[in-house]
Amino acid sequence: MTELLLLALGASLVNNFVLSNFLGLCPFIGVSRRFEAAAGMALATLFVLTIASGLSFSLWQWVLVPLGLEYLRTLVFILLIAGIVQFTEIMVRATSPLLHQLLGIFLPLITTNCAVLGVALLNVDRQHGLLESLVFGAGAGAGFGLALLLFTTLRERLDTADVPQAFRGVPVALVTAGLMALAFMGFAGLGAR
Amino acid sequence: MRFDTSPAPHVIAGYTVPRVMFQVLLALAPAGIAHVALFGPGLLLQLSVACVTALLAEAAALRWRGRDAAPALRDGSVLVTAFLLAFSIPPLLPWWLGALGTALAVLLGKHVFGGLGQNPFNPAMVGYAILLVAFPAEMTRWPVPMDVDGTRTWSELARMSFAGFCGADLAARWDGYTGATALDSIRNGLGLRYTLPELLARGDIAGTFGARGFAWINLAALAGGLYLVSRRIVRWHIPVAVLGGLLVPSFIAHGLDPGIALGPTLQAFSGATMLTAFFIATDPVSAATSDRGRLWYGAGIGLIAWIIRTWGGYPDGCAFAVLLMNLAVPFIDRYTVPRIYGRQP
Amino acid sequence: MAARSRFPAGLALDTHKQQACGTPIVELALPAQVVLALDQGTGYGAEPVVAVGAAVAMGTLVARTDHPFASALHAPLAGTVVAIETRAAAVAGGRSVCIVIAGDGSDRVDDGVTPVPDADALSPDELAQRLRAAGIAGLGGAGFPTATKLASARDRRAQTLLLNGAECEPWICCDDALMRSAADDVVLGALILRRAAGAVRCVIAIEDDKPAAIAAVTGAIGRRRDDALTLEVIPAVYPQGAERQLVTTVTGVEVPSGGLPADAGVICQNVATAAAVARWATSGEPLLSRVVTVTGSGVERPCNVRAPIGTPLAALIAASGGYRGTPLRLIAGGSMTGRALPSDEVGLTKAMNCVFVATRDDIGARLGAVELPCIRCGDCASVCPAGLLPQQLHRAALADAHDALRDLGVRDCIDCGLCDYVCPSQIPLADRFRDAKRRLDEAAATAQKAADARQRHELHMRRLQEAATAEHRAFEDVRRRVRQPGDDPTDGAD
Amino acid sequence: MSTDAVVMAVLVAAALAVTLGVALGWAASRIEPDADSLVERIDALLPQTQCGQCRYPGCRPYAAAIAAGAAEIDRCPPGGAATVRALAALLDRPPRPLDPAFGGPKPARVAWIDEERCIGCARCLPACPVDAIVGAPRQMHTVIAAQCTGCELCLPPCPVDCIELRPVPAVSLRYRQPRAA
Repeated sequence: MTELLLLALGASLVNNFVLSNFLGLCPFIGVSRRFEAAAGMALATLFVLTIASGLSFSLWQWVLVPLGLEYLRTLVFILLIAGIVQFTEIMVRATSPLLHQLLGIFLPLITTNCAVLGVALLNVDRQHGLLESLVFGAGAGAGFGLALLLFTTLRERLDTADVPQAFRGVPVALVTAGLMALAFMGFAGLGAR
Repeated sequence: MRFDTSPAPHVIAGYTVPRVMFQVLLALAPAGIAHVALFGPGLLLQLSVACVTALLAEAAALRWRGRDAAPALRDGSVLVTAFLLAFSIPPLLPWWLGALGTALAVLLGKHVFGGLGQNPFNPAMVGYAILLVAFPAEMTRWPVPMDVDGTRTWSELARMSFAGFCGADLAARWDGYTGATALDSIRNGLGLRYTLPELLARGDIAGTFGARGFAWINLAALAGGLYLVSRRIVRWHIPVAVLGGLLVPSFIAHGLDPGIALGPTLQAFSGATMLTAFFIATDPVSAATSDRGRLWYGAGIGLIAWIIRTWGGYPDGCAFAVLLMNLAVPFIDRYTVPRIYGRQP
Repeated sequence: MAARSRFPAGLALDTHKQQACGTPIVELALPAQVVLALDQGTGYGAEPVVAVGAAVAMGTLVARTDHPFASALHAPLAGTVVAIETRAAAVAGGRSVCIVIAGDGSDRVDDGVTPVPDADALSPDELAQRLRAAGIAGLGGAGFPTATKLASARDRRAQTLLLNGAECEPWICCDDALMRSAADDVVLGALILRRAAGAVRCVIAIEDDKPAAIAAVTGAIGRRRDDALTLEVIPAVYPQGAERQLVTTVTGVEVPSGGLPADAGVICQNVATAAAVARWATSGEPLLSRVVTVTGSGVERPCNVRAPIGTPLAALIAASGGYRGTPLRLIAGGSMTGRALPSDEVGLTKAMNCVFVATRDDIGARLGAVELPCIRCGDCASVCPAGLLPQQLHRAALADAHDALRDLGVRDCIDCGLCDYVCPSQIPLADRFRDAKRRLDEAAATAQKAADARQRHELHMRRLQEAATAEHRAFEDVRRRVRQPGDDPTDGAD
Repeated sequence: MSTDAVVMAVLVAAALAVTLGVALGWAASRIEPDADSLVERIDALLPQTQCGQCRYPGCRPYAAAIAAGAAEIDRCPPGGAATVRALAALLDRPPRPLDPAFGGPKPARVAWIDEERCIGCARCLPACPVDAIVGAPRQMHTVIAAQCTGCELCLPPCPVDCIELRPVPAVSLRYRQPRAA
């Protein structure tokens, strides 16, 4: 139990996928202008990450390994993730057309969010079991969501700040993301002792 | 007769930003005296470099934006940043690192976001964290404080500070005069499987009520902080919450395992605890803005500092704790809007 | 035993009241001319019923109204109407149509002004009607017609009449002077108002820094022997006299956001209004005069003056010994919420409780203020009596973010000016919020217009559709009728 | 690599693809997208002048086009920059200037009929999208200024050009300053 908790905390805070590993920066910059959109993105990514972790592990463990097809894993995982993302998109469009509009291209682009594939591959590399894979995926998703929501509220505040012309918009967002990463370095080495 | 028709109110209390800032500088004086007495005059050297750099950086940033620099230089906010950074860095730091840290603090921590009132992060802590990450060796080398070994004189400390300030190789001539801070020594000792009572018994780490050297600085900072609270320049919420967030878990942990966990007194009077609680975390620009939000914000800082001190990779987590809670401030503000008169909760 | 202040915050300010309060009320001699603004400070005007050249006596009706927010006007002196024209006035926008009456020096009284035989015999409705006809309006600063307020209190079955003698704003002390000199009038008026409002009890609230007024009112209440009439001494904290805050202090109940005090079971009236009601009940005199504080470092002898409504402010200042030093601002009201007037030719309005002539000594800090960026110190939030976060509102106002302004409650701002007063960055917050409220109002009006247009457009389209369908049906009918003979050649009988 | 392995790999990949395809197809057919709520919210931000300057027949059709991604948000001159800003905020798109191809911003104006010249032909009545013109055949017509949106659609049908647009009469919004007595 403690192991699982540490795994989740590690994936969400210490080795935060965005701020420590710099994975998934595309939606991090792209969908952080408005809180509603960011919340939707955080939930969608959490959903995709968790499901993809579980399914990719199952496929790996019970299909690819028994059949000796380990070399197909990247292809199979991407296919799987694309399918889950498509399903998510159908769901979002049905439940909230506004959110669908807000997320726009970034919703199908969860497929290419390297954090998702990264988690699937890391699960295999670190020889996680099914439960561990799910927890790791959910922890990574929660960490992504947390970073995204914090970043979005920061950016909303910066919207009304008197930022120099040269830094308006994405530049100041990137500086902010950099300083967030600097702050997250405080978690470096946590639990190493 | 004709009169001017400016809008109401027609009077103001006249308690202005520059006066607030200079009160803060004044309240830092006791901690500064303790610092100089225990660690030599390095602080004064760092202060002078930091202040000059900060004023120059502020003026340059405003000139670049085509704004009038004079009011901003007079408002004293940039001097507060310089002071806080100078108090945080080791007094032996080569001057160019102090200058670099200050310039980064003012330019990257403050003016990229638009200057006074706009910066989401505490500028001094931005500068400090960058220095700490980039120059870990220089940033953790402190003079051995005066109250550890009576055989060293203050004038030797002064000469060493000057040498360090100029960038001389301290290891060659002053080995034994420099060392890790108390929190760092404890952390290393625990890493080597010593127990806390064993480490404290050595005598060079902790004195009667706190870390050697730092205990007095913390006490002086506490006095200055209480002055600010009594003048209502700083409201009590953040300091109380920071100390609560740090001391409550350390009290519990110390009770559970006194062999490893630092007790609340040692936590309170070591590292940058009091400086953080009363001067750094209370920077209003980068803090949460409602009373309830400030309690959450302060408690978060205390708790994260405790977590980093206990399990983290850095001996004193105060700077990172402040930065981490800074980035949560807009989120906290979003959910801690107080109830408006006449509205349902 | 003083009740604890229970609204969110507030601040004890320098009151500056002793300047004007030391001397008894000065009775002003009738001025040569009065300027009666049709709008008496509520934003809504009455309609003149006299023409230029008409002779009027004291108490003659000169402007009437059916509007609930406007009040009737009566000639405060005998003479001739010499002009009805737009002039500078102490109202929003700075100008209003005014009736100018030149006095003839006589003290002729209009025949209509007769003592009310027995106010107690009138029903609450009749009382309210008579008060409206007498032009009685809130003398505390808002100028809102008393009868309208009474009606809303009866509609909502308010049980408590709260008589506001707090007078929390710096410099103003006309209510204090009135309570000291005419406490019996205040109490008599309170009882009449209590009946007119359908309330069962009456509380007179006075701040604890007015011991003489408290003593006088205590005595007057003692002479009445009425259990449902009590005095409440409240702490002197600005803005204690603001209606909502006062209700909360005295009753512990909050007035709902966007609602009226009557929604909390309370109707508020000013003590001076009660005294005016008593004056009407005893002599039949409509509202012709009021007590006004003339104060500030810019006048020679600060004092309280009873003056006819419409008296040019220059005449009031002359009665106080004239200007002194370099007056910079002429303010109708106190230092926190008063409106700076462009000229001293405007007439006294019913709503004007103070004429504050400010020199550099009084407002110097404001004049020298340099606005700096907000440092989010939160001092404003810690004094806001409405529990708002002015620092956040300020950001929203600068960004013109209407949703944020609404959510953060800019409409709950009572415009007391305290945030502005304490701001270390010297940001003119109160004015920013006034401006934001105006923009919200404009946006709401635009949105309303768009919604109406949309509805009418939908009706229009439906009607066009129906017309097209009807036309089509008619065309089909015709075609069928034209075709029918050919379709059935055997049918030729008709 | 043996042929078997290749066949197996292709089979696995194909099986996965087919499974996903069937599942997605089923999901798409079961879950109906709800487009109207978005159109409503966009429509609520449009000024409802029904002027057709966006080249859609009214505000709601334009809202539907925005929701469907068929039109940009920069086509509404009567709403001006404020409307573009509101739409950009709702849809989280970068604000952009009005497209000049659809006309420029104009001061708020309302139609006014010169009653001396009006011949009472009633042709402007159906043209008005919000029924702001009152009148009947061979009677003089009048514009209800408070209801006119200034869309200019009544100008072309008028055979004698007796309609012109005039500045909106100033409406004073009364904002009453609350007082702390």
